[in-house]
Amino acid sequence: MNSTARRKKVEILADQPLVRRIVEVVKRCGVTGWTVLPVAAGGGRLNAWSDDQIAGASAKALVFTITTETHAGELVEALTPLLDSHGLLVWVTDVEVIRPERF
Amino acid sequence: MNSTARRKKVEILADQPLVRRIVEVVKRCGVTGWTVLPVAAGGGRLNAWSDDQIAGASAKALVFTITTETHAGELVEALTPLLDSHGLLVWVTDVEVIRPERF
Amino acid sequence: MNSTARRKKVEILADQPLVRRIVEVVKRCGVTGWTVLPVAAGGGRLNAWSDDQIAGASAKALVFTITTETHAGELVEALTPLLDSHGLLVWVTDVEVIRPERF
Amino acid sequence: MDVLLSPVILFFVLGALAAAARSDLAIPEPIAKGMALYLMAAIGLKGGVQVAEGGFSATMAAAAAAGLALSCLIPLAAFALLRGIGRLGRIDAAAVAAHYGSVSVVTFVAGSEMLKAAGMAPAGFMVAVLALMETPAIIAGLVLAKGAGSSDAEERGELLRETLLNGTVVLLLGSFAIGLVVGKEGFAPIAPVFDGGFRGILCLFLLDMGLIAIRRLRETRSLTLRLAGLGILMPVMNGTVGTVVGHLIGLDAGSAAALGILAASASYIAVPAAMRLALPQADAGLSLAMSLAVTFPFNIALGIPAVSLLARWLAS
Amino acid sequence: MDVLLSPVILFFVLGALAAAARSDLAIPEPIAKGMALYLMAAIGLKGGVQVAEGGFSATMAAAAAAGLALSCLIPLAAFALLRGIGRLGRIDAAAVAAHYGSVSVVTFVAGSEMLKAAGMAPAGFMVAVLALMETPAIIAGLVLAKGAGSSDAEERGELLRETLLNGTVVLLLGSFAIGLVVGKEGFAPIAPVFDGGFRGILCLFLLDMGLIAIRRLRETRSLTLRLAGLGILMPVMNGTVGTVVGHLIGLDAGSAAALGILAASASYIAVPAAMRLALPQADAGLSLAMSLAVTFPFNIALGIPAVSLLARWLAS
Amino acid sequence: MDVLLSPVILFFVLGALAAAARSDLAIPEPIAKGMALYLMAAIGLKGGVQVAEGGFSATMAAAAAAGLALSCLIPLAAFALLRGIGRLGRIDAAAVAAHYGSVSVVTFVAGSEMLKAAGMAPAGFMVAVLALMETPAIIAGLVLAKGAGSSDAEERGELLRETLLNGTVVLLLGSFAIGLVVGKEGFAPIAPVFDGGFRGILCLFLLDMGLIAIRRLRETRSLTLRLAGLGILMPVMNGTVGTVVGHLIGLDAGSAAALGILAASASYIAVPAAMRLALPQADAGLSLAMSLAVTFPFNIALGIPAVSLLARWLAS
Ligand SMILES: Nc1ncnc2c1ncn2[C@@H]1O[C@H](COP(=O)(O)O)[C@@H](O)[C@H]1O
Ligand SMILES: Nc1ncnc2c1ncn2[C@@H]1O[C@H](COP(=O)(O)O)[C@@H](O)[C@H]1O
Ligand SMILES: Nc1ncnc2c1ncn2[C@@H]1O[C@H](COP(=O)(O)O)[C@@H](O)[C@H]1O
Ligand code: NA
Ligand code: NA
Ligand code: NA
Repeated sequence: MNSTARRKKVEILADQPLVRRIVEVVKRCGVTGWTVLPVAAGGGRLNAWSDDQIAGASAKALVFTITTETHAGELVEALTPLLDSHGLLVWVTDVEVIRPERF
Repeated sequence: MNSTARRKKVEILADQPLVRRIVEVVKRCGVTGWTVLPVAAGGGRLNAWSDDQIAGASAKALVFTITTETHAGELVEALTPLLDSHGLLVWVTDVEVIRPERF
Repeated sequence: MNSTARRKKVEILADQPLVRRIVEVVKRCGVTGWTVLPVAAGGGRLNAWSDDQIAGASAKALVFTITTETHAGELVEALTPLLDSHGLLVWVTDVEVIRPERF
Repeated sequence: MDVLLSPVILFFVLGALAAAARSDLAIPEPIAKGMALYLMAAIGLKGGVQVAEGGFSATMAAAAAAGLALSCLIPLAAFALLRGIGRLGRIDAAAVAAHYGSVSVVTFVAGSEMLKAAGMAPAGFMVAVLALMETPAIIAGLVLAKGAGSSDAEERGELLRETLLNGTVVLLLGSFAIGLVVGKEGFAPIAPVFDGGFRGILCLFLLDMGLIAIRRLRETRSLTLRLAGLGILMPVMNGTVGTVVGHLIGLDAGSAAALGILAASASYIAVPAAMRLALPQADAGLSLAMSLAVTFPFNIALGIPAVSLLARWLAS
Repeated sequence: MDVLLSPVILFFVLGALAAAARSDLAIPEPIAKGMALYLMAAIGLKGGVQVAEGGFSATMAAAAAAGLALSCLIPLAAFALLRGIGRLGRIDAAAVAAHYGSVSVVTFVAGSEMLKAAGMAPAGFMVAVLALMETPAIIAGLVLAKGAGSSDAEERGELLRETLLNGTVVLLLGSFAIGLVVGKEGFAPIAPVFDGGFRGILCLFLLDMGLIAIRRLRETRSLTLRLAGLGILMPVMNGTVGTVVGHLIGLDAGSAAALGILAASASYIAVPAAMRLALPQADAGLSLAMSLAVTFPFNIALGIPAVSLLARWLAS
Repeated sequence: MDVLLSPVILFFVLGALAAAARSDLAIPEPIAKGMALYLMAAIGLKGGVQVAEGGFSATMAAAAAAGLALSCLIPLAAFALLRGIGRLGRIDAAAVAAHYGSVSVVTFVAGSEMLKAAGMAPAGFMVAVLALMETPAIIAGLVLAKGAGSSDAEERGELLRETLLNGTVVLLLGSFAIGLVVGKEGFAPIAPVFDGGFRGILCLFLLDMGLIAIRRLRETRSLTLRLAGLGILMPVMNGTVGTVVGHLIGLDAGSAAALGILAASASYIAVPAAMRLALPQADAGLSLAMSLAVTFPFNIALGIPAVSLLARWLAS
């Protein structure tokens, strides 16, 4: 039998050059880990873009971390200053984790 | 304090060459944005595949958009004609977004 | 009108070389399909890593499958032996699928 | 015979063996795609430079017309065989037929290398014929499928545009035009990359093709023995027809063989992508398995040498 | 004129036409990035080897000083124009100004090739000037934006570090230093890659630049006619100033033209990344559209030839 | 000494410095992997061509046997040191020991280049010895860990298959065989890529290695001073033993040095992947940090020159 528990998955869509900074914020919030997914293309209010830029300056990445509700709240709080200034997108999903002690 | 709100995340798994068409459908449904993630490999009813094709003709991508329940419903409706003919997979998740006005 | 239904999305984060083995476990659990997303970077208890390794030995991938609650339970059960020994992360989300007969 | 022991072919065999033994050897996908683009630019350029040297001729126009005709007509014959012998449904038969009417750039490139090694290099303009043959078959395939799928007029227009402006076609014709404009002199400074590097890159590319062909063969469940047989019968027939037509319109032996190779080859780049959009109900895995895992290796190992012999025999 | 028919330029045109016709031709992103790194390593090495041959001189110091000054001062003039004529807000004007003060490596490379073909190859040390000009403009841009954004002292220090250790700068200066150390003799064994392959790779890279430039132009909504005009006016002005300054400090015609090209060019690699961090509120799409889709093609087609003529006329 | 100022080494230093200064310079991962595959194909081919020229000999068999023995026995000694001095647990010690028994292709390549520059090029068959030494150490390591992990008989068979058919081994031996078959003449047309391009690509590859080695060093938390010391002691010991054995079995100075370099080098491609599957509980970061961030730079900077001196002294 596996023990399971509710956790929060916080996902952050951000510009590639910002990822390092976001990961620092994530780490400060006491989470046990984080993962970055590559993003191929997208479009929003201003421009459509795709990752064909030579420098990756307009490329994005998706950072996510699965953590307890408390830590998730702290993380969202800590990300607030970057939210408008750097145009992040942040959303939270309920997930059921196996081995809750790992998150 | 951040205001949060419930939104729907609609995810669409489709063949690479179809992505452009799907994005057009997505845009027509009044969403504020969309993102495409690359897909490395997969398997279903017919064949397993992996993204080692020279032409990418059998490659897939994952398009997602986070939007209101109403727009999500419209999007699902609009995708219906493509669902069987083009073998799309579509699923919807509840998410909690920060800065609801952005979605 | 589309018929929709509740399903479970099981996500497994694992080392790249393990993916083949995990996919075998997934297939044995009667799911209709599975998808692998590339992972760019991450960090956990021991080391931060990013996918700049020449061999990809420290690279990870994210396998997910959308399936019924029963199959999801069986899959989680079947993954248990690999959970600690191979350091997998596994979590489950509720999703609403269109065309339930495909999952 | 000697040509089968060239590094290019041996690397293909190495890839095939590695895949058959389930080795984890793999070429990163962007590298494979980069090499494909490089090969197209290189043959386009070299063809253009050759035509710039040799000038235009009536034979060129005849070759172009023959290529276009073959690309339109081969799908009809293929369709009949695939429905009759192969027992495929209309849509799947039309999709596969389109693959066989169109051409494979890499088969052409490998064939040209072998012909060159045998002292019967095809004319430079055959590159343009190659580019011309890529797309008509797609339209023929769609006509055969009789507008199946949800395609209305607007969608069909869009598809036609996408097909004609397919990356392969644009790069091939574009490089050909650049070769024409710059000529031998303008080509010299870029020759180390586009000429010197050509065969080495081709080796690595064929290594990847060997890996992909066998892996695809293993993953495909819908490839019956009958269909595999057609994957060999069709290139034999098409190759013969192409070579004979080439001979009849007055091409030299090398160019006639090249036309035969084009006719015998089946697309696995441009057509699959187009079919995914236009005939999404067709089994994409089947078309790729036939063209990539059956016909391509057959052509590399036997088809090209056979067609060369035929062309030489006709010319003698 | 003849230089506009070189393969390098023609591949750029091919890419631009393909993108304009909405072809799906695309170069995989890792390949494009790999080619960019290769080009930087190659020009760094070749510049260093040349300086190792020729030795240091007072002119070199003067060129370096002139480059630094231009990179600091161009943003001021650009800022005024962008606010006055371009009607941009302070932050956007500062961001765009930083792009124009900094330099484009590929424009420099294409320019060098054209100058070489015209018999007026720039001196090897111009590569070091190029590297020096990359970053001061970023700082000038931030000063113009007056510390807008949430940047405190610590963050500014971090940004400065990141800017100075930007990958482009490190690779350029590092390869330059390696070229200096190994000299002509040490360079010989690696010359097939870094010299022989140079122009061919440049062709493929410019093919990609053509594709990207036009695609970006189409995707951008905030590029007004006034701003597009400035995207041409600024390189004309900066190119003239750079060339004249180069002439006045005693550079040979080729090197003066190269300084003009550097001044006229606008960054689309280093600066966009830095601005994303330091001025995230700025419209990144606008800066890229101006530098990549307006100024870059203008420089390639008209700016470089014009600056060469000016330099030759000044020297005569 | 002069060899340390070759471009190949200087690019490694540049990468290391850039990573130490936290520059964002990075080579896209598919490019790095593509270069690794290229290097393996190239050394395989060149080795095979050389053996095709020179023919087989008893020395070759002796070298192969010596290589196999070293790959099996080095892990035993390493295991004892890692447990005793390094204070590692059994599983971690076994995993690290497997890395040191196996070999590093890039160290071999860099070493061959340096030996060649010093006029003592190793024999072509050493490439085959390299390929043979890759996998026995993995099995030795697993035996040392005494079947730890959940591996039953079936799983062990699977692992053995995967290890023996590892991409590196297949490509090395396959290219070697191709080189043997085609010989010098068949190699000529592909020589521009596989010979002409070799050192230049090696430069770019070592630039990436420098970046990766230092970044890994920084990210690893479990590398103690004792273990770092062993990361230097082990190559010294293994290199000495390998060179002396090479001398005793009658290898020429260059080949004996090459055997020493192989013994001294530690795997960071094939073995980490195998250990991830077979000993997943082992700390993968630690093995990579030791082999990549300690032993690899040590070998490049000091180990290879030292082993060369030793081989020359033994031969004199
Ligand atoms: N809480 C988490 N949320 C998201 N990803 C995680 C989390 N914990 C670990 N990871 C990922 O799992 C990998 C291995 O974690 P670990 O086994 O803790 O070293 C990390 O590199 C991350 O990519
Ligand atoms: N509603 C959305 N759903 C998914 N992705 C979005 C959404 N809105 C914006 N994005 C992503 O965020 C990026 C920036 O959006 P914007 O700031 O609106 O230009 C876009 O390029 C998309 O990749
Ligand atoms: N239940 C599933 N969960 C996740 N991915 C799936 C599932 N079913 C199919 N897929 C993905 O969809 C693709 C096409 O599936 P199919 O149409 O069944 O061949 C597969 O290659 C997988 O990538
Ligand atoms: Na054909
Ligand atoms: Na400038
Ligand atoms: Na060793």
